[in-house]
Amino acid sequence: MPKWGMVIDLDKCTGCQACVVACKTENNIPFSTPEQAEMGRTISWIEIIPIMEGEYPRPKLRYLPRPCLQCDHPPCIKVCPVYATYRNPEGLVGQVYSRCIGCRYCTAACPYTAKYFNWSAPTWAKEFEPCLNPDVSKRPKGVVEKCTFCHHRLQKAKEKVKAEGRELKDEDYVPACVQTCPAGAMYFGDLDNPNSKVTQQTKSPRAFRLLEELGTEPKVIYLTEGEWHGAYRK
Amino acid sequence: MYLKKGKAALLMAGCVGLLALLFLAAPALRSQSLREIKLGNPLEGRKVFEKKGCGHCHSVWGARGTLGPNLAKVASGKTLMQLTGLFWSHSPKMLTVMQQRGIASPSFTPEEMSGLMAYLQYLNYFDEPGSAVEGEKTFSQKGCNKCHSLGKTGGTVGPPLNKYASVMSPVTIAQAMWNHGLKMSSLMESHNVARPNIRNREMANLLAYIRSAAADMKPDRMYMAPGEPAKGKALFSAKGCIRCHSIRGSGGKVAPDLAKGPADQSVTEIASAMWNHGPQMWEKMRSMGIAVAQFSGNEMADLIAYLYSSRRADSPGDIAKGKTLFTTKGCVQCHGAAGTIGPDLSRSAALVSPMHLGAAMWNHASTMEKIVAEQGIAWPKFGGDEMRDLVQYVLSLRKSPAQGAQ
Amino acid sequence: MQANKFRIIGLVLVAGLLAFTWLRIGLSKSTEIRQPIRFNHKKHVQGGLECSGCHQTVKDQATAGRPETSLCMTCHEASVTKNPEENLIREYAQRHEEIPWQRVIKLPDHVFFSHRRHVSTEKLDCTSCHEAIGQSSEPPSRPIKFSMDSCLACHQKMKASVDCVACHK
Amino acid sequence: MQRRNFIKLVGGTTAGLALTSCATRQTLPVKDPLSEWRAGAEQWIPSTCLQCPGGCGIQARIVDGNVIKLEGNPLHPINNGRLCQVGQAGLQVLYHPDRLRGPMIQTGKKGSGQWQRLSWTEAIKTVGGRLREMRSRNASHSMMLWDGYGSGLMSALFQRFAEVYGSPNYCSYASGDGMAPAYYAEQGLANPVGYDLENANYILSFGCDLLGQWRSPVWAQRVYGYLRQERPGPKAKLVQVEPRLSLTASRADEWIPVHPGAQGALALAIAYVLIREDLYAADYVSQHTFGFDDWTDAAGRRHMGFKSLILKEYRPDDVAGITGVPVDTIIRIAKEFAQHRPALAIGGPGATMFSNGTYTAMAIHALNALVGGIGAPGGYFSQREFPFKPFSPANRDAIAQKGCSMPRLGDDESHPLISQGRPDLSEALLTETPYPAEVLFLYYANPLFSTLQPEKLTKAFEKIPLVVSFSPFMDESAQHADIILPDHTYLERWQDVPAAPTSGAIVLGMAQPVIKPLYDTLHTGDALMLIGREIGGSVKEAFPWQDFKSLLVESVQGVFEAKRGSVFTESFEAENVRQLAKRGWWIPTHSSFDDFWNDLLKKGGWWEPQDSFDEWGKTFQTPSGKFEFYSQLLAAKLAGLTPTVGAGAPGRRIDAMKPLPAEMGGGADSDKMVLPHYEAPKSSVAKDGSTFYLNVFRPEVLVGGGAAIPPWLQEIIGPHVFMKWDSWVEINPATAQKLEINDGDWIWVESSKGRFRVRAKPYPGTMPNVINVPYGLGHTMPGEWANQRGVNPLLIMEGKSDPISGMAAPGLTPVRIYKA
Repeated sequence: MPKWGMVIDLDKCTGCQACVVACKTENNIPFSTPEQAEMGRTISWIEIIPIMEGEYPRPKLRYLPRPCLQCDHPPCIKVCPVYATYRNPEGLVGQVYSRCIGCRYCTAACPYTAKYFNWSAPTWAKEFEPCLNPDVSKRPKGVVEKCTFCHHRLQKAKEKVKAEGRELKDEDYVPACVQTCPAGAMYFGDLDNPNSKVTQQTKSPRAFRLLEELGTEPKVIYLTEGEWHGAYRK
Repeated sequence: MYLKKGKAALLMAGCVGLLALLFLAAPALRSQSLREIKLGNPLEGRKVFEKKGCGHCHSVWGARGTLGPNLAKVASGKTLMQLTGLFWSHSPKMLTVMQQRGIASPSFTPEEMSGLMAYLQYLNYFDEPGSAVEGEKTFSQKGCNKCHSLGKTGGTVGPPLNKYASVMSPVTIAQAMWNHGLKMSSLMESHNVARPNIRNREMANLLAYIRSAAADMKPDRMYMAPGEPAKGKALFSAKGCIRCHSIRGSGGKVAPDLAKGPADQSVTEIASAMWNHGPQMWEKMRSMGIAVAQFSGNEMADLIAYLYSSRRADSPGDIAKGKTLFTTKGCVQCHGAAGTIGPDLSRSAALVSPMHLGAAMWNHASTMEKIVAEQGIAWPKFGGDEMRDLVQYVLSLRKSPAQGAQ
Repeated sequence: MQANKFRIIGLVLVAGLLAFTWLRIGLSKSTEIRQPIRFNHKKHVQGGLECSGCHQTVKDQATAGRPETSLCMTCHEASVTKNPEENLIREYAQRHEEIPWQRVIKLPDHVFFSHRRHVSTEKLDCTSCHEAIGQSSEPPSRPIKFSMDSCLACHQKMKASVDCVACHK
Repeated sequence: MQRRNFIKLVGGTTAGLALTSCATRQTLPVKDPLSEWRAGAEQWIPSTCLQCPGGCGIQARIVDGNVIKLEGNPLHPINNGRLCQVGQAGLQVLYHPDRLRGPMIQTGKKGSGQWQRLSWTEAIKTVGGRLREMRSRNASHSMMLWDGYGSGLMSALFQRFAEVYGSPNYCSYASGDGMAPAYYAEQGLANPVGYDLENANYILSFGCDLLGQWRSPVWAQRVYGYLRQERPGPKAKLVQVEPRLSLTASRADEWIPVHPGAQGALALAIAYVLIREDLYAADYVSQHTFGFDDWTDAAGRRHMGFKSLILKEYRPDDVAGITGVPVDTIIRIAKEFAQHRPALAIGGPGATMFSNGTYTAMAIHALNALVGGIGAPGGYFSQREFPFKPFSPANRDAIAQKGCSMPRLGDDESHPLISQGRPDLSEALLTETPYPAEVLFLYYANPLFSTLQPEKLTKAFEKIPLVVSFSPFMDESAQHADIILPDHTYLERWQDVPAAPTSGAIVLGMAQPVIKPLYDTLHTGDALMLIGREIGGSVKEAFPWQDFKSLLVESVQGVFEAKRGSVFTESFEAENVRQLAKRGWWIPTHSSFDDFWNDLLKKGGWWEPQDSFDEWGKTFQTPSGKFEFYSQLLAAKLAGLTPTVGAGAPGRRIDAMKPLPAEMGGGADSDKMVLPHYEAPKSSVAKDGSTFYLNVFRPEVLVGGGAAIPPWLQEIIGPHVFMKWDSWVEINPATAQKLEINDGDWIWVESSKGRFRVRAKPYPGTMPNVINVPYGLGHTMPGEWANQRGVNPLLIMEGKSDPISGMAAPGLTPVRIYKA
């Protein structure tokens, strides 16, 4: 069974946010209004987190793209009272909207703030409705949602390779953010396959995981830029 | 073809395929000798190279794969049989690497193999790009600038060369020089300019310099299409070359056999050689009352393509040597009269051309490799012309088609 | 240990209410469906048509697909039967309109179902899920519902995935 | 403990229950089933992105006739399957609720918003009738075409229209980086050049927002990723010189803050170090440059060379004060630049949007000549042209010929390089110099938003009897038009998309409709042809094509017949094409044009990779055939001569130039005037208490900046300061502390021209004497998302222009700030 993981090379990332928009179009993520944004209710499954260090004239601004890290020991699933969020056999942390009761324990439990609560019903202008992705549901008000590693793409990829009578390869299944990344800073693949690009990358001396000390064992691995070893703050 | 597929299935498929091929090729077998090689189409071969994933490992001119050797270098100056031998000799190594990388080993039809080999052979047809700096030196050393203007300076006797700025291939220049050669020679004489000989990379360098120094750039770029040997062969007769020159013995005996030139000459070098021998040729032609042929469009490229490929054609193999090889390389152990493991090679349908043979051998290499390993036989390698001789020997064993078909 | 028990009680409570809500909506909102043409599945099947003859994407896409007017016209260009309904097809074709087939099976938005997977790779027969539609001479007047139970029962029987996200999008 | 957990659990659960019941209702709406119907028929259609000049290839995922997603085209040589944030948001342009549904006519006065729909036939009749009438009284020259797209066949079509109709007033306002005057003055080139970033070891960027707002952000970012972690050998260094820590600066290896408008001085100080310490490429300079050393002209006059000027005036000690860059930094950067060749110096609006823009650009570009980078690997490529089949020659009648011979609107004779600049025409249109405009066409141009003088231009619009906009959206300029003939969006139309110059390759993307037009819109090319036909006579004859698509097909035939390049292919195949081309060969790939055309649409376009560098004749189209430190072209223009080589854009009339004003360096006979040098940028009048310069930048997410800003982009507009949906002002944190301004405080930014209120964001990437405000927000057009969101900083900036190129220079506006 493959174990899906992502590697993000911070040395290549330019902070352009193409991944953010790609994710929104792929996953029917409603855009917020200015008022909601002001209240911090913008939903962004993958978010660019800026990290400002130093003072003028030598400031260093870094960007950290943060999807759901799909932890192997996800703190969010431990607190869910209704089993709406769980870790599936391929290591993906699933979120079942029809089960979710919106208690937001998981949003609080996630140390990476990767989970988002729908404070209001998603609204699109009527004109925008045709471009919603039929492979992804529209989440109702009152449920928690998060990055799925574009899990629906995996379903379709599995189906495709089965129809073609072959094994699933890394390039068959790529989340929208990885596919679009202009700088090629994101890699995706099977962490259990020793030959996959991601596995190779995790062996890099630059590799690190966010808040490793919490023991969450995230499956999103970052590569530092230069000698930087990321302290995470928001 | 996947390596892990059953040996039995492979053999079955192979036998059926061989029988079918033999049946189809039967009438051809009688008349065809190995000398007459049907030339593959290098353009199709290029597609084969891409389609079969050769580029995953191999580089051509330093581009793409880094695992295997640069094929342009490997193929330099080799005949088709030599290339086939190389391909065969390296197949176990290739197969191992492919297996490690999880790459499926491709199989080839004879046409594909023939195209592929033609493509590899063709790689050295194209020169390396010239150097403008070297070209500039040549331009003044050879006295080109005494007659021709380039950029804003130079002589006025010959036509200005700025108009050649859009030309990308040195053969175009060579063609123009050939066409005007006679006139140029007499002008040179009257202006006391020594007729320069152009050697090695000089033509390519000259063009690079012309492109670099010329000011007029419209149209932007004009390329030449690689010549087609078949067309070149027709031109060889049509333009009257054949009246003096021969190719592998067939043709006029007045001038040298053009197939015997150095095998590593590129197209521009062949063109330069034509220029260099100009006066000698014209003299002869005048005495024989032959007009100097003019080339237009892609004709010179076609002609040279023909010369190029004929130089790389194989001469007939030595049956005696082949027989020795059959024993020393261990073929006899499996394929010989006493051998029961491998098929009787004399019945092989692949003995139509080196390419049929090459394709068949490659396609069966993975199966054979296992057997060879089990038998503890070293993988037979064929260097130089060994492959050619071996094939000639095997060919001599060939039974009549009627027997083969049974 | 005890925490787990409470969790289960909570879960039961939720499940109960959920079921109630579902039922309520299901009962109150089921509406009648009228197809633009009274399509006779039985006739077509008897005539030798395969399901995929009209539902053309059933083998290679998620949705089975509905026949376009032009597809219907390949047979119904001229009259095949005496049924006056048949004329409707030609009327649509004349107006260059697509026949507004109404959907009778509507999966909830949070369900991902792929015909390709079930029909092409798993080789399920259409009747495994669509039982008798091929035998009906009238289009169904009410939406056809599928319950998760029936999906699960089959998935368990066939040892197919019962992972939530395999079907819930 | 457990008890508390229980309560929490129950509490959570009950709250959840209430939500669940309404949530369920939400997910199972009972609607007209047809609207929800998805036949599931899924397909991918390749096309080309037109959100910015980059020209990336896209493929659109279509499900049941709707466009669901855009992805990059993996075969496209520019973006290789990648796509940026703006490209991804293209769906929100196509499906934008504010799109215009069809042609409209303003019934009240301009800007009154009293619009009435009309049919295309009526609209074409109205516009065409008016144009015909103008021709009848020899007033054809007073038609103006304002082309904000400025490339490819659409621009060629506009030019043809102007030519056969009889107007000299075709203006291309395609976005540029402000370097064009330098490429012209020093290299004699009318077209932009490409950068060989992939092979550079050192990239010194003067305000060129490579990763954000450069010609092709996706290509630049791909190369950035390549230079960082993929290229074998040492990492390249990227140094960003500009007042603000932009996205590019933050991702660069080093940011050098420099006073606004002083980049030119810094470049010259770097040149000083190169020359003084003998670090420049002496061979290259002696072979391929002109005017480096002092020289004597044919008339025996001595001229100052670049070297003397630099050594005399640009000692780093002196320049440090002007630029605010410490002396040791200047020396270090100069040495690094010289010692890590191939090194590239690139410029952008951050350096050139000042009144000294031309000289700054020339100074920056001179560095490339000093390190021998022009026409060499790791340096600059000259751009080739697309082998389109030219239009059949048009028959121009007497009216057309007379009209075209008229002077151009707003050709202010005091700007010698005006054809390389993009002058602000507000003044000329308002003062009707040299004659009034009667008809104005706007194509992807929204000058009422982008001008520095909106009041003037609005008034000028009112004076023009007929303003026609082709905008698909009701932008500021369309609001002040009389007739709007809305174009399709790029996902609905045919278009050739020549990608902006990047790596020296020429790349022709094909845009084709991926969906039927949603509304009653019309391809502007088609509209223009219909108008031409409506005018009749020789104008009608000049448009023999049935529609734009047939024109496109005909023109592309030239590409097929040129026997060059290749339809997009896999990278191996492309490398093969390149390697063969290097050696002078090209392999035919398509048996017929139809075969070629179909493949072109299937693969997304055609390209010809760069294969050679040292084509000096093409690289330097100057009178000397070399790189000219001493620009003879500029000198000729200054001296009132018409240059003989490399004239500007077609149709440009170059008149004798008056000597420049003394403030720009004296009379026309001064050598310094034509050498790269530093002039202090002109500043606006300072209001009392002004202590800051207002620096305007474009947020990365508004690349290209179409008229409609997708909400997806609005909510990610300023990630580094956590800003969404609104403008902000960046202040140096120490300064903010001094002024007691906190994060998020509302403050006023005030210049002599006006003020606006905006949220304060202390940002360490700000110089103490500069404040930064984003440009691109603050629209006043109807619609839910853009209207009145944020501010338009241009409104308080005073219009200055570069006296050499005539380019609008918003650069140096003194402002004061105070709490609201």
